[in-house]
Amino acid sequence: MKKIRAFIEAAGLPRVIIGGFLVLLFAVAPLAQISVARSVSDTLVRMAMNGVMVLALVPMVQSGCGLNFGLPLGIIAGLLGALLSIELDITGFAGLFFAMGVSLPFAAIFGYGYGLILNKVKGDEMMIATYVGFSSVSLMCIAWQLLPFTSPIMIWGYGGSGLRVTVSVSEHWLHVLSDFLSFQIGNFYFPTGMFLFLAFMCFLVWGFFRTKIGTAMTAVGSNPEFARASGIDVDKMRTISVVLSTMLGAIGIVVYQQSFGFLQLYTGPFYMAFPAVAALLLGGASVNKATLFNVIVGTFLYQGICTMTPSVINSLLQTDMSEMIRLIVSNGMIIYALTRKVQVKR
Amino acid sequence: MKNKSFKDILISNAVPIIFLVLSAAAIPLSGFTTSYLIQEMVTRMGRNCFLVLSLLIPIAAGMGLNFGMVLGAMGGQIAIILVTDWNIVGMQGLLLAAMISTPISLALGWLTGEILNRAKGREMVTSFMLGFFMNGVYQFIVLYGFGMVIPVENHAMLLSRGFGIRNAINLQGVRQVLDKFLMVDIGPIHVPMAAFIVIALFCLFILWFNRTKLGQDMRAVGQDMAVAKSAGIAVDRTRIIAIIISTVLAGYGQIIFLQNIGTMNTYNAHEQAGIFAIASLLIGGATVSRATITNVFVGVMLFHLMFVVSPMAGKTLMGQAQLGEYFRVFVSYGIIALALVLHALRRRMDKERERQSLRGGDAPAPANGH
Amino acid sequence: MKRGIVFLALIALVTFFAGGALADAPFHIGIMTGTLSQSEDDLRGAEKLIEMYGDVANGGMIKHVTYPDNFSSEMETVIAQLVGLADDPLMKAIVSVQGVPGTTEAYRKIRERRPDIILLIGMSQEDPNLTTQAADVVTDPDNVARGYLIVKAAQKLGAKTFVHISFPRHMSIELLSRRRAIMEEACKDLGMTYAFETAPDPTSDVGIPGAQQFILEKFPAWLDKYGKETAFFCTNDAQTEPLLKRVAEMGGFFIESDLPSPLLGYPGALGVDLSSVQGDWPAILKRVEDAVVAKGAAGRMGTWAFSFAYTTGVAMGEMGKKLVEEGKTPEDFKNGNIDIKKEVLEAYGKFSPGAEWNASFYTDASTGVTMKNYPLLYQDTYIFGKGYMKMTDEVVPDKYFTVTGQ
Amino acid sequence: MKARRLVVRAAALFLFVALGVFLFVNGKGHDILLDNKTVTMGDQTYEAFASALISLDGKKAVEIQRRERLPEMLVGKNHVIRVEVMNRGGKVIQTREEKFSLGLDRTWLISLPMLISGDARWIQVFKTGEN
Repeated sequence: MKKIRAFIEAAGLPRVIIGGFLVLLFAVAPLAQISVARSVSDTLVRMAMNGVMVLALVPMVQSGCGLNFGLPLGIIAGLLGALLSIELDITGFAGLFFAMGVSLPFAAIFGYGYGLILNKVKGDEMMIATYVGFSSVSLMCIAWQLLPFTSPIMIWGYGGSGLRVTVSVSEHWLHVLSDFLSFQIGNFYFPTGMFLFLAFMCFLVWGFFRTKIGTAMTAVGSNPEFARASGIDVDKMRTISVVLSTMLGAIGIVVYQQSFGFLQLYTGPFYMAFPAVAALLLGGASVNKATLFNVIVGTFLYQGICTMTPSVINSLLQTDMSEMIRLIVSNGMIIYALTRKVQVKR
Repeated sequence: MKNKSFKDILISNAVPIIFLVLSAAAIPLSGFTTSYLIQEMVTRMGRNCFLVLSLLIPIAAGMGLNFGMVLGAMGGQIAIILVTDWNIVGMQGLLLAAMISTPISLALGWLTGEILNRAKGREMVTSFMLGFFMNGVYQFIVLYGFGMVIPVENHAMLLSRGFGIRNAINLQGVRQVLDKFLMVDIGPIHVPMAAFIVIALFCLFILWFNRTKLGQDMRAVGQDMAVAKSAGIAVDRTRIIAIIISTVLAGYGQIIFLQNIGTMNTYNAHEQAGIFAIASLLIGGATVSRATITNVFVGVMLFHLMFVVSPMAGKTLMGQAQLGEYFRVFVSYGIIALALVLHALRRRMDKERERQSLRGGDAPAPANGH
Repeated sequence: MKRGIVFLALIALVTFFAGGALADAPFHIGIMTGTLSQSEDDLRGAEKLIEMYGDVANGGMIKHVTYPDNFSSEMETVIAQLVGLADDPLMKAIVSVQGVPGTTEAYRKIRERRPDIILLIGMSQEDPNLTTQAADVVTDPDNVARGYLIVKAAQKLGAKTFVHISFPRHMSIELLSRRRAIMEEACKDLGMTYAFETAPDPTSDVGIPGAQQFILEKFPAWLDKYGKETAFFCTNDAQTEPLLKRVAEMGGFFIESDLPSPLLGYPGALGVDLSSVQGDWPAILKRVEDAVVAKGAAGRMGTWAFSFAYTTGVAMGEMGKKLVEEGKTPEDFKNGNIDIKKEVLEAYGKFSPGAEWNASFYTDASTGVTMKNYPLLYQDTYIFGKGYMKMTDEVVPDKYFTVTGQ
Repeated sequence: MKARRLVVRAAALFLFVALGVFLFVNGKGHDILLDNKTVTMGDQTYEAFASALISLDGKKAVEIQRRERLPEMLVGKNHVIRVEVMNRGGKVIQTREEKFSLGLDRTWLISLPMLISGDARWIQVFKTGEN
């Protein structure tokens, strides 16, 4: 009994509940004639797809900038890189890495400007981030229409200008990362490449937080006054964290798209930040502290729920309630995290 | 007060001024006639002011912009659905809708208040997410509850599968009953006098409320929670009451809004209520910590003026109708971000100045901030 | 308070100087469509109108506005956009292509202020009982007659089985579930086997890619199960694309999509590059036909030669222009001085040379009332590598008009 | 003190609910179908007449022809109907005024031939799906 209580305490009640729910879903999946192997595989694919984007939230949380609801900014940078890579007709791994490489400078520029804004509004970051994200998405709606891309697979077939709502990557770098070293056992497919990449990104972030800048950043997040007193440039650290977060967001969306198969432009990036934030919080992170462990666990649980509820609940209960369940679970998690007591900063 | 420089006035009214300049440039581009614009403004003032006014009390209580007002809007919508189903028409229908929405909004407001008390310092983002969360619950009730648990008599409102309300409801029974109740024509302009009387009553209520003991307490809590607590004010309770009042009033506001619009999008009508109301208030020169009735009227006016003219102006500028549309969305979100940033900047400036004046010397006195 | 007054004065000043611009066209026609990210075909229709009659901004006749992408939560904007069109004193006709929710209310408001404007809706999303009262003419594709005709066309081509692919959300839409029932009935009468297959809803969490993936993966199994002489029909546009791809590659028949257009699905499924034939529908059809034939699917796949959404936009605008030039007003619609069916068919025919159209009036299933200003239309089916199927000459037996989705 | 507060609250609640009920009854809209078709009730047949003018609650009269059914809308509980039957030449040949009250059902069918003949069953609740 004590051990169970200790476990619940260590893992956190919401994680235990959600985890239990997920296990239950897997257990009853055969009743709904759903292959467990395939479901697990779907969950893993989604986890690897979304992992980098969840990871992108970590630097900002660590530096005390809160949850990055402005993730769409990074996503837009990633989309620009991906579009350029298709426009120049670069295929395979070259195309993928070109997309990532090109998106990074965009992300750095966006992130820098965004960081400057956030430094001016300490305390209100999350609210402003949300609106910076929203308004940048609608600004880009105009840009997608006007940017002079010419590749026929990207622009409207009829009008001959302006980008389509969804742009297929299937002829360029669909699944290049997913299928790298991947294997299939029966219904079970494992996207080894994406996991290797996710691990690599995690390693980079882990390594970064062990450098001098990284530790300084954590210090800024946990106690800005103290950090200032010990000679750390607080604003600079915060800006770096925002730039880093935006760059990771850009890479994250490229990984996502190579698995997904399409670039989603226009209003596509609008609400992309919310699932990522929900996943991170589900993993046990709080508004000002997040670890890589939180990222991995949270993404797995969140994506597991997303994959399993529609198929299992729909086929068992014959309803289409899954969408609502997802809304309630993911936003409920965010609220839960926001209402948790945290030690008062400053 | 006297040595408030021109620059100070500019900075403290930056948002309305920017908006005024933008609109001034956009109006000729849009090509609308003066009478159309005035009529449109009058109509929109009548339907939106109440919603925006409902935001004032939580601001006084120091809880920032109450994004949780969408919960009240949901309560109002459920009431409207019921009244339309029962086919209660005219003023009676409208009043009954308001009455039904009251207990629903009370409960939702209490819930919001409880949650926000656990998220002190993060009220805005928490209430924002709460809106998304309750959206799921609302969908669940309306899409499954109606027809399954709550009986629905009017089958034209139900999906053909037997439960769940259709995505658009025609509010024929209560359509514009408040507006038409006392319509005064001034020249070519129709003025929905009854709606404005209701709004005026609401303003009086706010002015009266500020003078009551509860209103005073609320301001004290808004100034400094710790001081208020040591003065014997029940801080948490006061905050909950502020949110409850705001939520209930938002429910009424949504009912007024919907009777003017005449049709309701069952699953989405509330989504924009909060965003647009907040944008209007901020554009009127309000800040997260200080908002007046004047801010409300100026804000609704400017925001909706921009709203009406910007798609057409954007079209004229960029040659494509849809670009004008995207531009409008960009402006409405961008302005909120801008207003929040400017507010934060101003707060910082004030703090800086305070620090200087504490050091003594002949530094300028702090601006009459908040 | 003082500040407020100053603002109001400033606004009044600015509005005062904002008079209407001078225009050259004798009257104006307003059209509202979705944006490109919502629906391409509609917007292209409006662009065609502008190309023909000029933009009001340049002294032309057409004033084009768009409804917001999330029109369902911004009804206020939908209404304002339409009512704003009526502000122009020269405005004589307004067309909404896709009458999204809010259109009816906007039309009511316009009527109150400007009873002289002719109001038209193409493809309505609101309740017919309301739209037909608010607007002068509403058009929609004839999903009742098509329920029979699609099956009939499949039989003509030699199909033995008919597979209807959809999902619960679509089946909760009245006309779609009624069409499904009619198809089932038609199969019975024409001696074909009917089958219903469920696919995931693209608006659910699997998203469009997941729904498309499902069709791609499942198709071979369906073909094994039902045989090569099977016609497939799918209610969702996104799922049409992978379905077309597989039918072209592996066999089976595809008569026409839910909202037929050569632009729908084919360019993506078969990789057709249309950038050099923009706006030229016969040329677009030819390009797509060549691609289908090259894939060896001649005689098995079809569509309507002219996009319904596009044609609706142009035709309704044209009809409005013609009626205004003839001096017609909404009064003439009320008094029955206008042969709506004839006018509509004439306008649609003008922009789809060579394609036959048919129209019949909508009859409400619950009240049995026929709405004389709500024509439902369908175009002759065009099968690639074979030509028109003369489906407009077929007579749809009366019994199908009373089959309901129950 | 506490008891008094309770009483006040209960009274307020009661008033609130009472007002709600009042609004519900008083504001309920009813769809009325005015029917001028020949009906057979048991062995009794009521012939439809050529045309009539019908006025509800003293509002402007509407004209109804043989075999027509017209929808009207009434709000509240108690109403008056006035029927003026006309011959072919448009001359009023018979007038009848009746008071009636409506229950909470939504749709009601008024058979004019039965009303004129004085059959008490002239007003009925109309269930959708019937004829």
